[in-house]
Amino acid sequence: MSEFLQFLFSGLTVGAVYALVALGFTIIYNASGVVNFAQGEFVMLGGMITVFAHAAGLPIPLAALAAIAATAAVGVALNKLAIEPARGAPVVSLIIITIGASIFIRGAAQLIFDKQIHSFPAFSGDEPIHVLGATILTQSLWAIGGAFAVFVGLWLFFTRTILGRAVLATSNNRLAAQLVGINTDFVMTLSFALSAAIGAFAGVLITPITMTSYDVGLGLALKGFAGAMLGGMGNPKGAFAGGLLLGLFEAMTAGYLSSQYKEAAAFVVILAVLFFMPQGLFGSKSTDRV
Amino acid sequence: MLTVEGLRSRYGRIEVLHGLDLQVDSGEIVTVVGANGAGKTTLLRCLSGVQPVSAGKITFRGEALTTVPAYKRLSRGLAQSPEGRQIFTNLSVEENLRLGAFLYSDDRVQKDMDDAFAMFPILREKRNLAAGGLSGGQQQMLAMARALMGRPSCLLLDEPSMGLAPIIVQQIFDVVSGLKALGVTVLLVEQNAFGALKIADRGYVMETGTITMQGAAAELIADPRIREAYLGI
Amino acid sequence: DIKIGASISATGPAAFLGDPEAKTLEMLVEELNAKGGINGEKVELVLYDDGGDANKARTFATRLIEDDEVQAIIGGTTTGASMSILAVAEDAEVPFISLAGAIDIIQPVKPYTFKTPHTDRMACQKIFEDMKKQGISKVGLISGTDGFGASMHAQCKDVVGEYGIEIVADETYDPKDADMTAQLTKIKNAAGIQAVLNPGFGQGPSIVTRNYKQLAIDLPLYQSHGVASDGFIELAGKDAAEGVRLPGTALLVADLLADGDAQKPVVAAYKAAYEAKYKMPVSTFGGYAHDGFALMVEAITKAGSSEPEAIRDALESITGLAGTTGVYAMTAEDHLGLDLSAFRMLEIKDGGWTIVE
Amino acid sequence: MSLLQIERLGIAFGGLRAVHDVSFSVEPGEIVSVIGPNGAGKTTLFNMISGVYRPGSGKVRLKGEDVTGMEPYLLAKRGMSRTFQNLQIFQNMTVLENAMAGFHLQERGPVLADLLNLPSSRKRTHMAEEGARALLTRVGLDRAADREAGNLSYGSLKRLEIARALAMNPAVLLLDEPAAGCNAVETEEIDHLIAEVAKSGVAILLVEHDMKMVMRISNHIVVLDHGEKIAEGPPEAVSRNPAVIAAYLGTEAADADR
Amino acid sequence: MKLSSKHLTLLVMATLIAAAPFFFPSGYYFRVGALIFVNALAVTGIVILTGYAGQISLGHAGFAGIGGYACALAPVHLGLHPALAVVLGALISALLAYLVGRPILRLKGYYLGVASLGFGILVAMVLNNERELTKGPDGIEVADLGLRGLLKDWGLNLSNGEFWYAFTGICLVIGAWIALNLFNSPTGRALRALHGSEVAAGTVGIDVARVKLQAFVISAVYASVAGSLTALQNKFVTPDIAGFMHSVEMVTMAVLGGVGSVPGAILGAGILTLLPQVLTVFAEYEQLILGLVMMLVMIFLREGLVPSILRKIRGRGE
Ligand SMILES: Nc1ncnc2c1ncn2[C@@H]1O[C@H](COP(=O)(O)OP(=O)(O)OP(=O)(O)O)[C@@H](O)[C@H]1O
Ligand SMILES: Nc1ncnc2c1ncn2[C@@H]1O[C@H](COP(=O)(O)OP(=O)(O)OP(=O)(O)O)[C@@H](O)[C@H]1O
Ligand SMILES: [Mg+2]
Ligand SMILES: [Mg+2]
Repeated sequence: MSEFLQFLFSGLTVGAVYALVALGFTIIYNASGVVNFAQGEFVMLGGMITVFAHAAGLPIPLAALAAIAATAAVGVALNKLAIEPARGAPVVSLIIITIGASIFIRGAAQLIFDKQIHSFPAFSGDEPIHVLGATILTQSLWAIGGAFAVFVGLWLFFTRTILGRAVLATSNNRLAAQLVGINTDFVMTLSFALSAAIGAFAGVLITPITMTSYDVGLGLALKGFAGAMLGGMGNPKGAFAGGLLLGLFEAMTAGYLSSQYKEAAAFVVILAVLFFMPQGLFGSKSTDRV
Repeated sequence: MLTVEGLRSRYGRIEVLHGLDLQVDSGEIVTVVGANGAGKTTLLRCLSGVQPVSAGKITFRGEALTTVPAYKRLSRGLAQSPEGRQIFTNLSVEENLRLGAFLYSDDRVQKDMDDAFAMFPILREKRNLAAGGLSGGQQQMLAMARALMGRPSCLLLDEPSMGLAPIIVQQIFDVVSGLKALGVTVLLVEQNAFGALKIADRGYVMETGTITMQGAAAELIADPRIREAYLGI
Repeated sequence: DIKIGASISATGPAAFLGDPEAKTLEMLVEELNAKGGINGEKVELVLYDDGGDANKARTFATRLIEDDEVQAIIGGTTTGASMSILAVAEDAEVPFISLAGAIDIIQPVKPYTFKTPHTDRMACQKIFEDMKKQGISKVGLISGTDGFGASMHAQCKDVVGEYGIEIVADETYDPKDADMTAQLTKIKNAAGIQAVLNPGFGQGPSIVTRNYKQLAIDLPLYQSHGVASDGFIELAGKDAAEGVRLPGTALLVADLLADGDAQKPVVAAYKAAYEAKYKMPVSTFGGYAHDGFALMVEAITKAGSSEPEAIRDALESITGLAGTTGVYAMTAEDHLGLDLSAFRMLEIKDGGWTIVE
Repeated sequence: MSLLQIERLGIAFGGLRAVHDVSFSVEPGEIVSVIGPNGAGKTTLFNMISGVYRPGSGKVRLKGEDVTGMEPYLLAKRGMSRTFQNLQIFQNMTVLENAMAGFHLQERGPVLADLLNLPSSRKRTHMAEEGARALLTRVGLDRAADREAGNLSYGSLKRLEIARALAMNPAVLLLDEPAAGCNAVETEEIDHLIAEVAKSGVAILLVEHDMKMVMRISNHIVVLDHGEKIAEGPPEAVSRNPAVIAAYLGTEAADADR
Repeated sequence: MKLSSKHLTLLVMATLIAAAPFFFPSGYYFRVGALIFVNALAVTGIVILTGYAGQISLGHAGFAGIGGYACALAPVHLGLHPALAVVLGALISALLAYLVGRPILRLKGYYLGVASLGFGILVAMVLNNERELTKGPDGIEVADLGLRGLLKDWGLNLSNGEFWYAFTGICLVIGAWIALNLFNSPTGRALRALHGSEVAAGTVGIDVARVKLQAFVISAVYASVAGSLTALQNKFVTPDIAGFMHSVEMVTMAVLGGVGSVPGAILGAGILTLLPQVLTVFAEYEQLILGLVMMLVMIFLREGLVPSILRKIRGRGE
């Protein structure tokens, strides 16, 4: 029992990390249909900037805020300098731009910061919480809570606000969105800023758990992407659930089967889910008719 | 109200509008007829700003419109029901309508929506369905209703009767006539030239990117050239 | 001029290793030229970053030999990259000193290939020796699936029998994993387990160490030389790292070395220079590059020529050269020239290193 | 035995019975029109017949064989062809290639021959190209042959779809609003084309809101409303049917003025 | 016109490949050339799958891995000649592509992307973890192809670099010829048609599932052969060959050059292979510049190099 509980906690910890990254994909995807492969770099920036701002003397909360703001600015710059000038380009071209951006940001981070691994102290200390013989770190609770908060925020944004619907409208039919008076450029800018901020926020929350360095982005993006797809791309519910589930699969496989093939097992589960639900768990089927 | 002078537009290297002149006065219904590929849709796209203009001038209510970005034109009073309907297929019918009134958040939005539902009761029935699941004609109704939600002072309609049942076609033309009474100006592109000319004040005939004929609607209906080429009589 | 080529993983998954290596080489060349070079000839370093990719490393090796026409090559941060480079170097008969761990690089002996780091196997031996001394006979392994971890894992499994030790749990983690409590819980519950060994480098071992404490596992924890740097203590946290043992090089404990220790002046000088120049602590891996360069310089000096064959012969005859890793004694049969004594068993105490003997 | 026989076909989306219990049949050379208000279920009916949707109930028989729920490409092999209300053009290909794709069943061959450009493969391509050019001429698109299909105007695309459907040399042809977006004169051209095709023995099922066209060329009309068949018969009878007038035509017989 | 444009492309390609060595200052350039050709070969497969058929794969490196390791393992364990190992690798890749493709090709867009990604990761993982067989992450040695020796016996003495340059160059021309054949063939049209609209493709009689699968298998064979050539050329192979980054690299090369274009594949492969070589002089700035170049190309030549440039040239011509 305590063993199972420990696997569960492990899975939730890892899952929260994936979920946070996955949630970051949602807004840009919903606004443009593009999976932003630079999303992982936002997470990296969130962590790294906090580390360096902290080292420069800012207290952690302030450093984190600065990191989130700076990363949001990077997101806006990415949109203004790279995505917007390529407006009208095929989606694959936009994806390559985001891959290029991710390489660029990584290259810049390695120059501006360094190539070392960094971390900063957990928000509420390193004393684990004991539950029925299993333990979980308080920072994991922060990450899970953070992921949940972001999920709720996004869900409200997309279902309850007109701006959220304008974001959806922009990706669904950009031309029509302009015709109804939506400033699609602004929507894109906003989306990049929000996605980047969510990414940086994730970075702040998970760095005490996973540590960070200039090159953590890609690995995180990959897992976040897989989690988002498992849940159904573009749906905050899917990103949250998909990320957590992916973490749980991995931990359970590592615990009960083989730690060597835990990622393989996770992907097999994703394949199986997609086999029966080609749009992921919560993805909606496209309703276009012929 | 709406003046177009020497309008030219191109897709890539191919120019499809070769210097159009056209004018719509306030409160008028003006129709444009022409064969497939004449450039009617392109003209409307230029007017709503989603198609680049390579030369010429568009003036709307005395202000230059040519360089105003598309999304700002609705707030100036210009709404379009575009060709191919261009609804938000992934959003519900109601959300489509709500987005039609994206610029507004007052009480009138609800009232306008009720009006739209009254005009096309089927849309009320389907209000929670993703718009992509509507039948072709229902989508056409939605496109029209959504344009009306934007409270236009000038409405650009690209083949609004396409794919609609005869009984609804009649209704659409009635609605357009009714708009006139509300002071809304209408520029109507229609393949159902007969129906369009019947409710229009004036009409233009377009052939391969230029205006070849224009005049009062009644005259055009009577013109044998038009009757032969567009009305099939 | 003498041209020395280098292909190093300054970026990519092994950047943690390669970055200090590249920095070290650049620093040493600068120092050497300031002192007048080798036999009056300046040394030019042609340095490429292969990102840890074997395919790229081969291309750079070709480039170094065919295009840059270097006289010798240092590099190959990862074993894969080293294996690629050595194929080219052997073909062209250019001396090559590898900075990677695996024993396959120099066994069987290839005429032009040498290496500086201890082998993984030696690290395993050192650790098991220590375990045996502590009376430990049942251990759990938790290894990273990267090249370093996997290779050491294999070597450890290979030699463990010689020490009468049994592996009772064998788990792995991906180098990018965020939490290893699942694996550690399994290990913890393995019957009769007495100690845990964690081959790996990068952040993985730090997370393992933290999780180890989180789960309050009350058994000795051994890490590998892959984490032998001050950064490890900082990342894992002083509390969690307390009591961790690992085989390390003299470099890490420069201050603690006995005064008569042959390595002491070398490591002290390197440490001082590096930390002054780059404002960051030295790492074991930078030390490998230091030693590779020192060997090369010594060989060229001794050979009195930059003919590849002469350098090779000189390399084979080096004895008693004190490096950061150990005191090298190359022979025609041994292209590494280190033995177990080069490793020192270290333990973390009060957030610092101590030597256990 | 009719060429195409629809037996008590039905489907529901969620709670909505989009099509319910509809039966009729089409003979070779006959033009049967399906009319009805928007949302009556006409396109859905087409989608079921052509295999795009799997029917919830009922049967489709083609040449006497039960083909219910068969995949579209299998139906195509058995001689069924269609156009779409929401255009389905191969945007990334030229107009000519779109038409050539219609010859797929005749031009396809072993992949290996295609990869190695064997003479047999070249011959098949050549055959398709000849055929496609002839068809484009027939629908008046010959001059647009080498243009990118995505660049055509709406009306032209409609015709391109008809050409592509005809390329298959079908036994049964389903046309979903072929004249939408065409003016009266263009509609008449399409009229003639359809009549001609029917004359060559093809069974044609037509959905169209242009009553003038429907009345002119149909042999038989089926009227749907709310997914159910409310009337059926020859054009004159149907156009006088009060239920049809109420649900669909409207009292104001707009067409009469024309 | 169509026919001649194909032959023109091939002719230009062959001429460039044959003439370039006259300008090579050192043997290293043969190596770079050979790398470009091998990459271009793999990317040509992506052109067929993604450019023609519109299906995304983020796991094609998995097939390269199979091709590469077939050359490492088959000669040792099955006693096959390395040349036959290439064929065996291609057959295994084709078979796996067939088995994997059937279920996953039902998926669309990113969902297909993630499924294929999963496949690639599985392959990489097996190569990494099955140490007994593959020797794990550090890689494994590969037997010599032996063709160079054979040529020597026949009196044609080529250096290692020259041999691989010529050999991979010839392979590339053949691969390009096949892909160009396909483009304008009935199967190619079927592929491009389903890219445009799967429903419409179905109604004209195209067996969408089957044709997609054909494209997947063909492109897998391309990747597999490219992987084999890489391994044979390096005489060494590591699991990186099957890694995610390699898959992404292939797709990036294809898109950069113009995803539907065979010459684009070669140009894209050329640029992304050369660029890191050129950028090494900027050391620390390498990544920065690489990322920047990728973005700039896509911003200014949004359909990829070849299609965008062709459009510009034609535009001026008229
Ligand atoms: N996206 C495009 N790219 C290139 N050419 C285009 C594009 N859209 C339309 N055209 C061309 O521009 C011309 C005018 O097209 P437009 O759609 O404006 O015609 P239309 O009068 O609306 O015709 P229809 O009655 O068929 O809708 C046509 O020759 C058409 O082929
Ligand atoms: N996928 C779907 N999901 C939900 N409802 C659907 C779906 N497809 C069709 N419907 C509903 O089924 C009914 C019939 O639609 P269909 O498209 O067949 O009508 P139609 O007769 O072709 O109309 P039109 O003349 O406007 O084209 C409509 O009310 C439509 O909303
Ligand atoms: Mg039009
Ligand atoms: Mg319909």
